[in-house]
Amino acid sequence: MELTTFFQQLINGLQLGAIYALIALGYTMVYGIIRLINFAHADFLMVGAFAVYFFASFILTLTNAIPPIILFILGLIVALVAGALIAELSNRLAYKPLRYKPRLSALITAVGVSMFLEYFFASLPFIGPSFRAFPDLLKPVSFVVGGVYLNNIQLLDIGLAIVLMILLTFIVNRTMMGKAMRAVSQDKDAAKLMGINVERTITFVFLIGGALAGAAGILMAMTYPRIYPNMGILPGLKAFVAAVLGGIGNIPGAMLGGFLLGIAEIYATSYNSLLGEGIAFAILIIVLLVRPQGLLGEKQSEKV
Amino acid sequence: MKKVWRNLPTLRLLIYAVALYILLMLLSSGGILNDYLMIIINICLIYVILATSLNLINGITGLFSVGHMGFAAVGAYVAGTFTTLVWKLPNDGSVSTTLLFIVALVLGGIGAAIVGALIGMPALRLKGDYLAIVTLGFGEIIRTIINNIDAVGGPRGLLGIPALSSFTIIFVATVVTVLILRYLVYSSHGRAMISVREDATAADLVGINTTKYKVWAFVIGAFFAGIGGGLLAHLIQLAHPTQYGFYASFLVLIVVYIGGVGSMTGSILAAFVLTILEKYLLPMLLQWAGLGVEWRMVIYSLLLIIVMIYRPEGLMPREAKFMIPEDH
Amino acid sequence: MPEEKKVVLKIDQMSHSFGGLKAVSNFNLDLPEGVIWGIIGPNGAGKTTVFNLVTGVYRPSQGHIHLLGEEITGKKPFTIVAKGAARTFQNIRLFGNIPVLDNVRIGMHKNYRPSMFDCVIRDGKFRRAEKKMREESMELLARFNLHGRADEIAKNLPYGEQRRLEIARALATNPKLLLLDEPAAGMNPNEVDKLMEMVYLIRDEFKLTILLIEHQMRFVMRICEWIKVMDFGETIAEGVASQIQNNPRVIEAYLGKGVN
Amino acid sequence: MRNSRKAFVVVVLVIGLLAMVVGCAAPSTPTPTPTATASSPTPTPTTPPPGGDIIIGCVAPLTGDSATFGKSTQNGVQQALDETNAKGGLLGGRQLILKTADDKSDPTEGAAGITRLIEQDKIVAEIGTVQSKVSLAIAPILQAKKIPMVSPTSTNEKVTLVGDFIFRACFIDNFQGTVGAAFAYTNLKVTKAAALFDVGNDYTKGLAESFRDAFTLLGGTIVGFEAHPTGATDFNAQLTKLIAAGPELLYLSDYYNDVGLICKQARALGYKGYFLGGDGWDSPDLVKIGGADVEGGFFTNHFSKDDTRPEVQTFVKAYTAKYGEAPDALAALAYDAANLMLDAITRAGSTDGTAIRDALKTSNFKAVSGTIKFDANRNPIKAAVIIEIKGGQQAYKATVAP
Repeated sequence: MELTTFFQQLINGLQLGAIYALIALGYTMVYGIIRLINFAHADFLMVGAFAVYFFASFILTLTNAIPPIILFILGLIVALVAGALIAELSNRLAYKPLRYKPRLSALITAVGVSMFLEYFFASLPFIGPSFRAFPDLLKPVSFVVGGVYLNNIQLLDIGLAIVLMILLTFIVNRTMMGKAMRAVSQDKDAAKLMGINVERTITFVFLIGGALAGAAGILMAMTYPRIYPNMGILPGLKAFVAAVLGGIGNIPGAMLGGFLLGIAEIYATSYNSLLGEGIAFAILIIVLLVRPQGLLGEKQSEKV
Repeated sequence: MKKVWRNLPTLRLLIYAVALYILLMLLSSGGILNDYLMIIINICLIYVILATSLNLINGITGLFSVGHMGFAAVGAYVAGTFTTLVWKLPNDGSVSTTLLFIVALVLGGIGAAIVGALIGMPALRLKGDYLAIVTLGFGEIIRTIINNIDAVGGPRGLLGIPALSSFTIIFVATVVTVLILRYLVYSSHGRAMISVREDATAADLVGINTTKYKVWAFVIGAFFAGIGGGLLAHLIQLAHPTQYGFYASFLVLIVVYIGGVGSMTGSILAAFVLTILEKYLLPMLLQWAGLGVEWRMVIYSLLLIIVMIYRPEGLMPREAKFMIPEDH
Repeated sequence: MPEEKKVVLKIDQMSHSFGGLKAVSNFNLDLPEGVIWGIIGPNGAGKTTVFNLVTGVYRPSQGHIHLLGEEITGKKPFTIVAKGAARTFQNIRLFGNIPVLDNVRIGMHKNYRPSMFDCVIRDGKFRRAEKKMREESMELLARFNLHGRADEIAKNLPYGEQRRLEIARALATNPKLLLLDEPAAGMNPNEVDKLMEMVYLIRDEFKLTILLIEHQMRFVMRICEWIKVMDFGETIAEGVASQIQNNPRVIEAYLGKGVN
Repeated sequence: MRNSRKAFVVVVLVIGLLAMVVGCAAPSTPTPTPTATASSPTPTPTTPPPGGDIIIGCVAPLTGDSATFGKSTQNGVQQALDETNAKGGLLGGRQLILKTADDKSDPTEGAAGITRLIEQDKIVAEIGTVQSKVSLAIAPILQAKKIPMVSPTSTNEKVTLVGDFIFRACFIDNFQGTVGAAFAYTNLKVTKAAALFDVGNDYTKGLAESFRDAFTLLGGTIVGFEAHPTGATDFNAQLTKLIAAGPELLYLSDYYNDVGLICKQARALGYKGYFLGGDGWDSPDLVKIGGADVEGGFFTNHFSKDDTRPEVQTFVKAYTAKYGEAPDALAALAYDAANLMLDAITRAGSTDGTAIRDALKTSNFKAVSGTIKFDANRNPIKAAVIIEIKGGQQAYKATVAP
C-alpha cells in the first residue's frame, strides 16, 4: 500500500470510528448504569436525524439567509433534545416497569422498542420507508494535505466525538450527578439507602444517553446524507460491538473501541472488501478471547 | 386410570402429539386447513425446533447466544447442497427419498454441531454480554463466508433445493427434537447443564466439568438448529444468506424469552402463538381494519413490549407437567 | 507408640499472591486421616484462599498439594472433586432455582454417569443410575433432616437448612476430605451446638477428614483437634486449643498491639 | 398441573380458532388437493369466478430494508389497475382489486404471503416480487397452482426457469452490464474501469460481474473490483483503494440511495472520472442524495422520461400526480408488469391461469419500457437506453438494442 493511500485509509478509519464511537458512548453509558443493552439506542439516533431533517427542511423553506453555522447549532440542539426525549420516553414506558425484573426481559423489551421505532417510522405516511436526502447544514469543504483528502465534516465528527467523551468523563467523575450514577451502577439498593434518588439518576442517564444518540444522529446524517428508518441498525450493531471491544460500561473504552473498530474495518475492507465485515468481527473475537473484559474494562474477579 | 394418565407424562405428550397430527391431517385433507395455514403450521413447527434448541443453550445452560440462525444456516446449506447434488444423480427409485432427506438433515445437523463446538470454545472464557457479542459476531462471520462461496450461490442463495419438507416430516422432526431435548434436560446431564446456569463455580466444585457442558450445550443446540435450517431450506426450496442474519436470530431469541426462558413448554407455545399472530392474525386483522400491511410489524413489536412488561418471566415460565418425564 | 495415620491432605510451601499482594505464603499442612482441624485468623488472613487453592479455584504460584498421596496442584476443580475433596462456601452457593433433591443429585453426577445417549433413549443403564441416585440422595437428605424438603426450591429454604443442604451436596460427591468454609456463620449458640454434633456425626459416618475455617472461636476451640492460625497469609501459630488461646501472637493478631 | 392444561388448551384453541375462521372465510370452494402430481392431466379449474371482481396479487417487501422498493412496486401496480378500472375494468366491466402481502425481503415470508393471497384472496395472477431470492421461493408455489406471475424486477435468470407460468418484465442480470460496458468502451472511450457493488445483493453483484466480463472482452482493463456490505454508508475504504488504481470510470451497480453516497464520497476523495450504473439509479432521489456529485453520471435504463411515446408520457404524468413524485425504475417496471398481465387477461378472455399464460407468451405489448415480447424463457426482449444526469435531470443519451 502506498503511503498516501495508507494515510487516506487512516483518515477514513478515524471518520468511521468517530461515528461508531459517538454511538458507542451512549450504549456504554446506559449499560454502565443499569446493565441494559439498549438496542433501541441506534433508533434514538434515527429519531434525532429525522427531527433535524424536518426542522432544517422547515427552516430552509422559510429562509435561506441563516448562516450555516447557526443552522448547524440549532440542528444540533434539536437533535440533542429529540434524542433525549425519545430515550426518556422509552425508559419511562418500557424499561422502568422492568427495572427489578430479570435482566433479559428488559433486553427483549429493548429489542421490541427498537423494532417498534423502526417499523412505526416506516409506516407513518409522512416518513415512510424511503431514503431521504439530508440537507447540507454545513457546506462541505474538502482540502488536500500531502495527497490525503480531508473535509470539514470529518474533522467535526472526530472533534465532537472527543469533546463529548471528555465532557461525559467529566460528568461521571466530577459532578454530584456523576457520583450518584456511579453509586447506582454499583448497587441500586444501597444507593437508595444512601439517599440517592435512583429513578431520577436513571432518567438523567437516559437523557444524556439519548442526547448522545441525537448528536450521533445529526453527525451521521451530515456525513452520510441519506436517512431512513433503518439507518441506525448497522452502525448501531457495530457501535455496540465497539463498546464491548473497549470494555462495556467504560467511557474512554467506548471511544477507543469505536476508533479501533472503525480503523480495523477500513483496513480489513481495503485488504479484501468481500470479507471486510467478517474480518472486523474476527478481530473482535480474537481481542475478546485474549481480554475477555474488553480493552479497558476491569477484570471481574469472582469471589468464591 | 387417572393415576396412570398423570404418572405417564411421556405417553401423554405422545398422545397429544399424535392427536394433533391426526387433527391437522384431517383438517388439511378436508380442505379446512388450506395450503396457507399448512405453511404457517410448518413454519411454527420449525420455530419450535429452533427455539427449543436455543433454549437449551440460553435457558438451560444459562449461556447467552444470539447467533442461533448461524447454526441454522450451516444446516440449511449442508443439507441443501447434499440433496441438490444427490437429486442430480439418476435415481431408479431404489433409494427412498425420505431416507435420503433424513440423511441430509442429519448431515446438516452434524455440520452445524461442528460449528457449534467451535463457537462453544469462547464460551469457556466469556460470560454474559461478551459471549453474546461473540456469538453474534460468529453468526455474521458465517453469513459473510456463505456470501462469498460461489459454489453455494453466494448472494444469489442456494437454489433449486427439492421440496422435501412435507408436513409429516417436519412434524415428526419436531416431536423427536422435543422428546430428545426433554429427555436430555431431565437427566443427570441436564441437571449438570442447569448447575452451570445456576452457579458455574459451585458446579465446578461439586465435580461438574462445566467446560464440557458449555460446549455440549452449544453442540446439541447447534445440531437441532441445523436440522431446523435444513427443514426450512427444503420447505421454501432455497437457502439465502439474508435469511440467517442477526435479525433472524433475534426473532428466535424473542420466541424463547416470550415463551419463558428455561421452559421448553414456553418455547413451543410461543413459537405457535407468535408465528400465527405475525403471519396469520395480524395480516387478517389489518385487512379487516383497512390498514396497510406495513403496520403488521408495528403492532407485533408493540405486543412484544406489552407482553414483556406484564409477563417479564414469559408466557409459560414453568414447565408443563407433560413436559417432565415420569422417571425424573 | 500411636498408630501412624495416613495423610489425607499434604501441603508443602504453598504460596499465592494477587497482583503484588501475598495472600498466602509458605503454607504447610499434613492433615491426617479422620481428624477435624481448623484454620482461624482475622478477616483477610488468607484462609479462604487456602481453600480455593486446595480445590483448584486458583492455581498456587508456588508449592505442592497432595490429596491422598496424589499431586493435585493446579488441577481443575472438578478433577480434584473427583479425587475426593469437597467443600462448602462462606456465602452459601446453592443451585437456588431448582429443587433440593436436584442439588444433591448434581453432586452425585460424577459418581453415576450414564452417557447422554443412555439418557436420551432412556435405557436400563440410565434407569438404574437414576434410581440409585434418587435413593442415595433421599437417604442423604434424610441424614440432614431435609427429606421432607426434597421437592422444594432450594432458595426458599430457611438459612440453617440451606447450610445443611450445602453440606449434603458436598457429601453427595462422596469425598474423603471435606472443607467447611465458616459453617457456623450466622448461627446462634443453640444452632452451633447442633452443628457441632452434626460435624462429629458425619465425620464418623462418612469416614471423613475435615478441615474447617471459622470465625466463631467457641466453635473452633471446642471442635478442632488442632488449629492453625493465619494472619496476612502467614501461619503465625498452630497447636491444640489451649496453646492457641494463650499464644501472644494470636492475641495480638486478633486484638492488635497493646498501647505499650 | 393446571398450568400444563392451560398451555395445551391455548395451543389447541388457537388452532381451532384458525380452522373456524378459515371455515367461515372460505365456505364452499373445493380446494384441489395440493399434492396433485404434474403427470396427471389437470382439469381446467371448474370454478371460473362467476363475474365479480378480478383479484390481482402483489407480494412485495413492504417493510424492512427494501421497503421503499416494495412501496414503489406496489404503487406502480396500483397505478396500472386504477387506470384500467377507470376505463371500465376488464372482461366486460369487471373491476380489478389489488391484494398485497409483505415479504419483508424474506423468502419464508414470501412463501407464506403468496399462499395467503392464493388461498384466502383467490388471486388470479401475481405481480411481484422485487427480489430474486423471494421470487424464487414464491414461483414454485404459483407454478404448482398454475397461476401466472410476472416479476417486475427479479433479474436472476433462474426465476423464470422455475416453470412456464413465470415471466418477468425486466432485463436479466447480464444484459445491462454488457450494454454499460459497450457504452463505456465505445462511446466514452474509456479503457480503464473499476466497479463497486453490494456483496449481499445478487442484482448488483450480477450487474458488476457482467460489466467486468463484457468490458474485458471488449479490450478494456478492470483496475479494481470491490464490494461493500448491504446497508453500508461508508464506502471510503473501497473508494480510496479503487481511486488509487486510477480508473477513468467507476461502474456502480447499486441502487440510487447507495449511488448518491458513493458518488459524494468518491468526489470528496478527489475522483475525477466518469460514473456509470444500471437501472437501480432511476429515482428522483438520486440527485437529491448525490447532489452535484452525480452530475454527468450515466446509467442504463428501460426507458427515458423524455421519451415522447404516449405510454411514457401518460404514465409519468399520472404517477407523479398521484404519488407526488416521479416514478423510479421499480414503479415503471411494476406498472409494465401489471399492464402486461392485464393485457394477457384481456386477450385470454378469461381469468383461467393457463389461458393467461398462453396469452402472456404471445405478448406484443407497448409498455413504458418499450415494446415487450417474451423469448422462450419468458424473458422480455426489449431495448435499453442510456440516460445522463444533466442539470439534475435525466436526459436521454442513446438507445441500445439487444
